[in-house]
Amino acid sequence: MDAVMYMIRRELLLAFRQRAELVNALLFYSFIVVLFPLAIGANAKLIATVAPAIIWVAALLSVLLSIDRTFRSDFEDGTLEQLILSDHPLSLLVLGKILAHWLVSGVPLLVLTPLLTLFLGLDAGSSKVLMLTLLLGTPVLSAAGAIGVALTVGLRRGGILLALLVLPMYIPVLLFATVMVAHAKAGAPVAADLSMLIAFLILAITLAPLPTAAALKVSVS
Amino acid sequence: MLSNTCPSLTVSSLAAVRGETRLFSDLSFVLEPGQLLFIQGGNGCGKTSLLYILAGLRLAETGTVAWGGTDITQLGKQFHQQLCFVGHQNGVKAELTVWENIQGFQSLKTGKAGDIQACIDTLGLAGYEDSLAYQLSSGQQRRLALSRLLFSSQPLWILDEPFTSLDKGSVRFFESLLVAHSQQGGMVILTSHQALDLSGSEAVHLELEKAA
Amino acid sequence: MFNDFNMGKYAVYVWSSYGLALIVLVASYVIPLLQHKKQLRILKRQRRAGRLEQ
Amino acid sequence: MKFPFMPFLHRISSPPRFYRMACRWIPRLGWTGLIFMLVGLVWGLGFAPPDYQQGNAFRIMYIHVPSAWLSLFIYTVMAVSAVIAFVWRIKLAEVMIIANAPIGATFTFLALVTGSIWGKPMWGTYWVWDPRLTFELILLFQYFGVIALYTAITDRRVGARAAAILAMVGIVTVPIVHYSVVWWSSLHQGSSFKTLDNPAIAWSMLVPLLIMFIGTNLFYLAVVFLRSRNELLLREKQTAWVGEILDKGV
Repeated sequence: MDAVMYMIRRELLLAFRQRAELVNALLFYSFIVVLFPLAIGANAKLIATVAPAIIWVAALLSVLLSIDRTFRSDFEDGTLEQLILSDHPLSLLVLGKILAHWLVSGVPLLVLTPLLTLFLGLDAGSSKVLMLTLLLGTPVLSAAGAIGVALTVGLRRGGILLALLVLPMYIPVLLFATVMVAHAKAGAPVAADLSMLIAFLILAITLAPLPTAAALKVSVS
Repeated sequence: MLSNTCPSLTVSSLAAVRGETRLFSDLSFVLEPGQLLFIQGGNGCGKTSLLYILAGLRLAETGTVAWGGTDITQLGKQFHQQLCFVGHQNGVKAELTVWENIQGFQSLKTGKAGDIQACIDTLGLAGYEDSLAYQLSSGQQRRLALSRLLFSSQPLWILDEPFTSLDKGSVRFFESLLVAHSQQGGMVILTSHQALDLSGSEAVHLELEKAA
Repeated sequence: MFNDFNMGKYAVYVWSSYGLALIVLVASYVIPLLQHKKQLRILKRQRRAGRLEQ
Repeated sequence: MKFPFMPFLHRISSPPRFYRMACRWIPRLGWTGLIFMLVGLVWGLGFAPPDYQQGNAFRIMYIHVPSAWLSLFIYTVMAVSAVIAFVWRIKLAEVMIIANAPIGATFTFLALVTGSIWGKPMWGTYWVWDPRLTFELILLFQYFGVIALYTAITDRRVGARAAAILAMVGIVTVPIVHYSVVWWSSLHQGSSFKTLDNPAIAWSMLVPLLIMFIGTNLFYLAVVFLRSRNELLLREKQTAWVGEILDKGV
């Protein structure tokens, strides 16, 4: 547990020192959200209908953008070798990094979202459900993204490859989250979707650190 | 003093391949406690690869590295707990202060309980405690990376070009640190382009030939 | 019960599926086969030039 | 880790032995596969009775169902090779990951395309965002991911290890695709034959399908041998056995 706490503390400190990056990620997120209404035009009803989808796609892309940095800087300055050779299991350190990434990029995103749903004209009920799906879903995005980053961190131009590897893993989360919002709006039961999202969350947090750790070892070699 | 007694490191018929080139093959040697292995060779002859394999960071094409008779790939974490590694890169976080960096080193590896302030003074970094690491000169950053050795209770040290960009005084200080470590029954493996004064330790030289 | 391969109103769908499958499957067999021939040729040349160490 | 079958695994996976075996089996598998496929097709397209609901459109099944089955089967083979490659570092297993990925992608592509051509007359649309179709599409992307990751890494052994991890992680998609028609209410029809005692479709339609199954599987094996032979040759080009083959032939 010490290892996890150490990583979280370190990552939070680093994020605080580079808060400009954090703001950039949030700006990126809001920009994508804003682009959709601009592209769709003045059709408030349509925008409100697709609002959950817009928010989710934007969240997905901004997580993809920010997760790359988390391991890449460690790889470039040689910290990754030290993490692998440390006394603690690498998968626990990785878990710490994933949780820290969520705290640093997922939580601010959650805080910003209610404001953005207002812009998109999403009704309050759907907005609440959407927030719930983001709360459950964004840690999954961080965890699954970590696997992809760990695989591509040694490559000089890993960015596009990262998207190719990670986006398929994101699709199920996206599907269940948006379906849940739609079900809630239609008054249909959401228990099945909700339990699916919770299952994803538990699986991602417990299992994703293992392949991530293995992939980091491969990438360092 | 070392917390663990140090077994021997046995390397048998090791071969490494990088991409399509064969770096070295059929490399065998035994390193006993108290010995210091000084690896030399030109650029691209596989020094760093060898260190990575010895540290268990990279897999050898063929051959084994055994620590106390057991293959290090099977020992895994148990082996890494016996190892202090300083690579070509410093492993120093640029956005953390000197103090925070050293704290970080100590969190990752258990070692001798040590006073961070004393360590910073020894490194000649007094006054820089709260400077961010990227504000330091490259020699100072290297010293910061090598501060891992000051706390190390691990018997095996593997160092890749430890003395790059260090001034004469610092080189002498770390040379004596390596000699002292080997005299206490520890084991040191290092590469360097410079000639080093390692008198007082049992130094073994290994010259890697550039593959044809 | 021979039906003359007459697919009736579905002819377009059925035959386009099989036409596509034929092209794709032939390609997936022939491409690696040609690659193998080419590789052997290149490797033989390299070997004659002594560029493949033993 | 040591298991009783390890000596067997090592013996079968000796590169020169495998290479020679591949050279012998490629034409045999290729030709028998072709014959089975021809028989299955002529039977299925020319002699099987039309479906009472779907008319002649159901005949797309004879390529669609084997492709879909192979898309899952090949991924499983790839993931099993990945486990073997990762745990025991057997070269041939690494080669198998890379040899399986393109042919797996090919059959996944065929399953998707023939499926959507079939969908047009049956459902009135080429594509629906139905769970089975969506996850089959994800499977295609996963194959692409494995190929792309392997080609992006210059060192073949490191690349194979990375691809192995990705292939292992992606195996979750296989059961999802397989059970998607059971778990979700779906437009996609259920399995064509669940048990041989009680097939969902008539025997006269089923027999040509079985023949096509055998044919496409033999064809798949031939292609895997072709591809692994190429990869092996490139990886081992500096060894004595490749030199021998270059000088004297197989």
